[in-house]
Amino acid sequence: MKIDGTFNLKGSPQKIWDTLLQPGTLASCVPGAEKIEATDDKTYDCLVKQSVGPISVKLKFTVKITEMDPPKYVKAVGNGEALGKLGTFSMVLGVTLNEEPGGNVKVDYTTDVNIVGKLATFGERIMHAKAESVSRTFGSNLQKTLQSLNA
Amino acid sequence: MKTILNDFEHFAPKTVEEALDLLSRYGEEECKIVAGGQSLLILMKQRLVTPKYLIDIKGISALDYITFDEQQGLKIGALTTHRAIEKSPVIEKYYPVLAEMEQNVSSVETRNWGTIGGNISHGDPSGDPAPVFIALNGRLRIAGLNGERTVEAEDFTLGYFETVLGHDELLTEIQVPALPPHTGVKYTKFSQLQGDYATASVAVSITLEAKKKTCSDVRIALGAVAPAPMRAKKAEEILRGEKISDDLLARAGQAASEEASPTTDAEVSEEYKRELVKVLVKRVAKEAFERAKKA
Amino acid sequence: MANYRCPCCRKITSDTMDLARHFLGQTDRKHKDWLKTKGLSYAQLIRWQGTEFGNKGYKALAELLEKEAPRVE
Amino acid sequence: MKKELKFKVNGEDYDLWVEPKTLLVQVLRDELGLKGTKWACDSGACCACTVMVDGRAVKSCSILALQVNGKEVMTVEGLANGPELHPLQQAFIDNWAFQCGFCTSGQLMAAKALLDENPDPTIDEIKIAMDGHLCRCTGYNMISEAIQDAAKRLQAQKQQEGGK
Amino acid sequence: MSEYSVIGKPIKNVDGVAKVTGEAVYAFDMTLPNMLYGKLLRSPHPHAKIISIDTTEAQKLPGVKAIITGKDTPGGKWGLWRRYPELCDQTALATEKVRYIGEPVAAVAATSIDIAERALDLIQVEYEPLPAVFDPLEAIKDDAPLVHEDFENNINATRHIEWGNVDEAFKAADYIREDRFTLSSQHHAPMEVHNALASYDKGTGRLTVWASTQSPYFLQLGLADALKMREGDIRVIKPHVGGGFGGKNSTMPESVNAALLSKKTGRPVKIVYNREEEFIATEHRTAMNLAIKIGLKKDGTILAKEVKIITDGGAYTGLGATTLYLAGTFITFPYKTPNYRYDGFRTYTNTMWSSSMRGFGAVSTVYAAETQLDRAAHDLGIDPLEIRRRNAMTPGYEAPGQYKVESCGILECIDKMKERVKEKWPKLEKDEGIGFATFAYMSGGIFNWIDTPYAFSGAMVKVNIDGTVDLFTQASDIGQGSNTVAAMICAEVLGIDVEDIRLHLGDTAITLTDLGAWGSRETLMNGNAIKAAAEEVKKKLISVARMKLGENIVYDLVVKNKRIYLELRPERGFSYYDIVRDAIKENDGEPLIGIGHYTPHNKGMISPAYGMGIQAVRAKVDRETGHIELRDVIVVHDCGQTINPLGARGQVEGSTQMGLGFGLCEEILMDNGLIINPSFVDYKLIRFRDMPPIELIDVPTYDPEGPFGAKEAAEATASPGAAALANAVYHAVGAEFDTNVLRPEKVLKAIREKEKKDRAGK
Repeated sequence: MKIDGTFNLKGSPQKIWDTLLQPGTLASCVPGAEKIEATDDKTYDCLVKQSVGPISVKLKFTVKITEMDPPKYVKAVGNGEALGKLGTFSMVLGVTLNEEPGGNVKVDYTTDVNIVGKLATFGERIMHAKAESVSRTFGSNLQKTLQSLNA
Repeated sequence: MKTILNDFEHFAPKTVEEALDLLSRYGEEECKIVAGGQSLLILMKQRLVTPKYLIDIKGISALDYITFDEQQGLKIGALTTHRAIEKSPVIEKYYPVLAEMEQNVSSVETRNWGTIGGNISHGDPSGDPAPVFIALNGRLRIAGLNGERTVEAEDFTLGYFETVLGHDELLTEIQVPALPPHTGVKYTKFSQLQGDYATASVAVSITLEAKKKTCSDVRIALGAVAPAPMRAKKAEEILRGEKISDDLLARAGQAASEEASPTTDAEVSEEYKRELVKVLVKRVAKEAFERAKKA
Repeated sequence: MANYRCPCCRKITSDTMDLARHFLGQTDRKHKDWLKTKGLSYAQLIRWQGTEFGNKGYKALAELLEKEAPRVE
Repeated sequence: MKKELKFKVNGEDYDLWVEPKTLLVQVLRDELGLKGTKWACDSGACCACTVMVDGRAVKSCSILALQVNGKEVMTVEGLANGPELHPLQQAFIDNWAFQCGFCTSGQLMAAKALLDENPDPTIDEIKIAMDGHLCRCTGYNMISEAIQDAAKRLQAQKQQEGGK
Repeated sequence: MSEYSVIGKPIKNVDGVAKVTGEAVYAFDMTLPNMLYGKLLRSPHPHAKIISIDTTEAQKLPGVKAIITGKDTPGGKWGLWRRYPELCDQTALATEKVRYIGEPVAAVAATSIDIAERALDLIQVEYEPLPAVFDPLEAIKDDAPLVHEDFENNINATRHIEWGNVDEAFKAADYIREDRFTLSSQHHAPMEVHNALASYDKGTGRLTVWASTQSPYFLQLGLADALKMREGDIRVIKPHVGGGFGGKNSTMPESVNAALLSKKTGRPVKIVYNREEEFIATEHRTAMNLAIKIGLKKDGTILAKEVKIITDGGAYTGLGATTLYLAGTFITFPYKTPNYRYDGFRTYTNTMWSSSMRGFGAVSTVYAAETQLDRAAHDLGIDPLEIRRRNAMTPGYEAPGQYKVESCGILECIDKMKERVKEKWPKLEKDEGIGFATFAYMSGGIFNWIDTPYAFSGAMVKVNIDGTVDLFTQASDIGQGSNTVAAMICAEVLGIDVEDIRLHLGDTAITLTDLGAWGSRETLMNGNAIKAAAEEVKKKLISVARMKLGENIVYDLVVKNKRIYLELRPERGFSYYDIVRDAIKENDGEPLIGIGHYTPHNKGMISPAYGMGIQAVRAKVDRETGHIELRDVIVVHDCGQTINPLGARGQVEGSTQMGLGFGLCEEILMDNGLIINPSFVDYKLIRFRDMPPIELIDVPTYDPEGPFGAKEAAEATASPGAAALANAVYHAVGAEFDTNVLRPEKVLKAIREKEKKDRAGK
């Protein structure tokens, strides 16, 4: 399942870059994140809870940064499981920061999520849409965090 | 998908109070409400929902009613079945659009057991009733242990399967005001096969002023093209106060298509859903307009 | 009349097209490796034969065999 | 924990104890041995499990057995009057309205509910009433024709009875 | 032909009462005392090494009676292409690695389904994911991951056909066009899921299996190969079957594992798939990439055809290799094709394998050939019916070394269609179109890939002292109505009623071998066997009657209407019942038994006879949304002598529904090898409201090889639906498609493209 998107942030690429890679930022910006810890400078352990109406799923996974070109591009690979035998998943995430005129930074992300197990077959429609709304929320959370840092 | 459901404890309260009391006793994660169960039982078989306690409100007969008077408008108890709405003479007479809509909700079997309140509370963005109630300016009555509240139908669903209902609350009634004179309402859902889930759906209510020339009020509701059913307010603005023409309707369709926020899924692209909204709003509004002229 | 022998096995035919048909029908290592040494890929030949018109795969192979296959009387 | 379930099936009273998670179809098939009611989709989308509850067609796979407490259930086994087939059953046979037969019980029960409510349905009304039912064999048209045929037979039967 | 008393009459289904009262027993309904419930643990990975399987926790669950993994199986491999052992690639449980999502790795038997399902959750399997391949064109590349190590480039089977001089013929053609298609899969979606109940008798070492199968004999062979047992020690019984459509030919893991678990526990074990398993882990129609080139004369005469097919075979062989063979054949039907070349390759990929499905090989190829023909006709300015007429096969048509078509009513079918369409649909609405597609299919296959020494069909008739008949046949009625046809053929020969015949069916222990219900073989092949068996009895009856009459041998005797009499002097004769009694008594009480069998001989490579015809679809297209409304269908077909018009109509209606589904809405959606719409909610099937009415017109012919002249009916009619639909859309709005499922978005896109092209053209 491929999910792509774009959001715009105010700020300098470097600043966004630095903020983005702090586990604290991620923990506060990823919707439903219960725990995001850096085990080394390239690896994060995460526990994220997501719910779609009556369904709630706890995802436990590790994210490893595999490629980095600061402050422009980062690629990470995630692996984990949905607790409760609902399935395992892997994902490849790529984020590109592009400076735009007017102090804007365009953030392009592409994810390729591969879900294995029960969760995957449950209404692809919903999963897809949910993933988009999560990334949108992430974007706006990140914006808020950046603003607060500026302030 | 499993064949057998997980174990749970089953409660069958006979009153709303009893149900609310039970809800307050158990946490959100472990306790779910079932009415007709036409959606929930499938999620339970998939083990996506595994409640320890199931509060079965299907037997609360006090919530099964349809009443109408000119002042109060229409009131439908949350546990009224889809089929009862489809077949109700009152609804046939005053809100035929509801009966039309119901005829395309899933199968007769589902409509015979599934309840209107269950459907709306499920918050499925492609559900049929919600857009129609939004177009009809409906309100939803919600009971909680600390009393009642009412919300606009358009504010009820927040996102995918998420509603304003708190864990200890229950949707009890749907209220629809009497239609103003010269009002026409139409609902159409688009799906490749009839009776299927909507790829996109549109409900439009148009009220004409006394001379039946100008649109004095309009409500356009879209289903399945956003995380929740939504109003296309910009499209409404294009029509409100204007003389309806094909060109205007097309413009309204265009506006609605821009307002919608559909997502691409395995079957259909975002672009196609927008295209559908454009076409459907134009067509449905036209039919609502024709109906308003005759009303 | 000269006949052609398959460079990888004992198959003998009078026509390189037939020999090419035979050759492409074999899925063992030996035949494939021979192709590789001649700069042709089995997969490419199959792709040609399976998606392009005009016996493209067989013809390419027949051409090669015309040059490379041992003759027998 | 098992709970008591008292209900009527095909005119007979039953008093059982069932686990709350038990679906109506499981009680009918596994507890009562009424295997005419089939089960085919696990997602409430094929209507093969259709039975009548208090005169209405419903999907027995999407109903908790406890929800029919005090109600009256009718399954395909209750359709014939002893050895005498119900006109719907006869019409299904005469019109070749089934092939593999696996969806037939559900089709019959939905058709029965339809004709009880609307004794003279048009083809369009039949199609709407039967739309939830999947049939992979017949292509549906012969089922619609059988239901119309049955409607005629039932009306004739009624007239005859009225005439007596 | 009107002298028949049963054949050609609308006879009611002999299983009718059982099926409308709910009394018909399907394997799905069966239980045995002391029975255990089995469940399979399936791989979540499309391709992965199995590192370890830990069943300790699951074993501890109360109620779990046995758990087996690959190493507990006898390791027998099996498949339907038994003639080529390397194509027998199926296993009971994966051992070294898994090759598709849903491949079973362990099986559990427990005292309830609930416990069995919970036990599955407790089994820990460690996998090491391997690179996987899903696209057939990727699969044949040199660096593609290998699904089976022994099959390099993942090539599972190949097929090449060539006749005439293709290259020369193309040079001579006035008009040549090439088209490429990607044709999708389709699920059988039978209402009864795969299930089997196995009971192993420790004392005798014999196994009995009741299963939802299309061929008890294939299952018996599959089980014997899988379990390394003697065929004769395995008894397969086929109760009523809730649909198959080609998806229940292969021996599948449920029956093998039920047998293994029964062997291990000493108790009967039943495994029933749920619908999700049915979607992800049972066979489906073969998807393919297809390229087709056609060369025509100006007047529309076909000079040459060249066809390339690469099929997506999935992880194992099944009957998919046959699909490859049939595709290469039926893409030429029902047209005279003087020069023809075909290259077909079946690839292995990491998906659930594809196999036979109603009209296999023909459905996809008809789509390509018939939509192409319409485009060619349009370019050449020839009417679509006329171009078909010009190329139609005629009786006796032969494709060198491949097939010979004896009876052939395609010309009459086309002419009838022309007449009827003119009369029925004189005027079309705006954006409404009519599309035609012809179709043809075999009446049973000739190639003996199963490698059986038995006759293809066998039947036994036993006449009782009271004249009633016990008919023993393994012909598999899976819904298509072959039981009724069997009884009718027997009744016709013996001059009695269908009601006088009791059927003993689908039990390998008591019925003679028949290869089962696939490729429309039961009416012709099993029908011939039954006819021969009944005729053997009839011969005995006639000889007894002749002796009693004392007539000269030149007088012919007739057995009809429960009498045996002189053909020319009908009043001279006896009651059938009296002769039966006499025959048994006079032969020292020896029972009156007839045995018949049938195997095709000298009938080419493909089939002894071919059913065929033409279909028309009228559809309306919504230009703004791309939605297609199916409005009306006409089918004109030649199935030889119709045995039972009621049943034949049912079959035509049903197969048309399936064919239209292939063209309109049925689509298996996949993401990295995972089927993401494995339910009837998300896999779209045509239902009541979208099903158009169908008018069926019969063009009777007489096929010398068929019983009473009968041949294939209504498997062929699964093929034209999608093509006729696409042609209707083509004629309504000019949109062209290179894929088969015409979902609205696709249609809208094609309409826009066409509009763009038109604008550019102006």
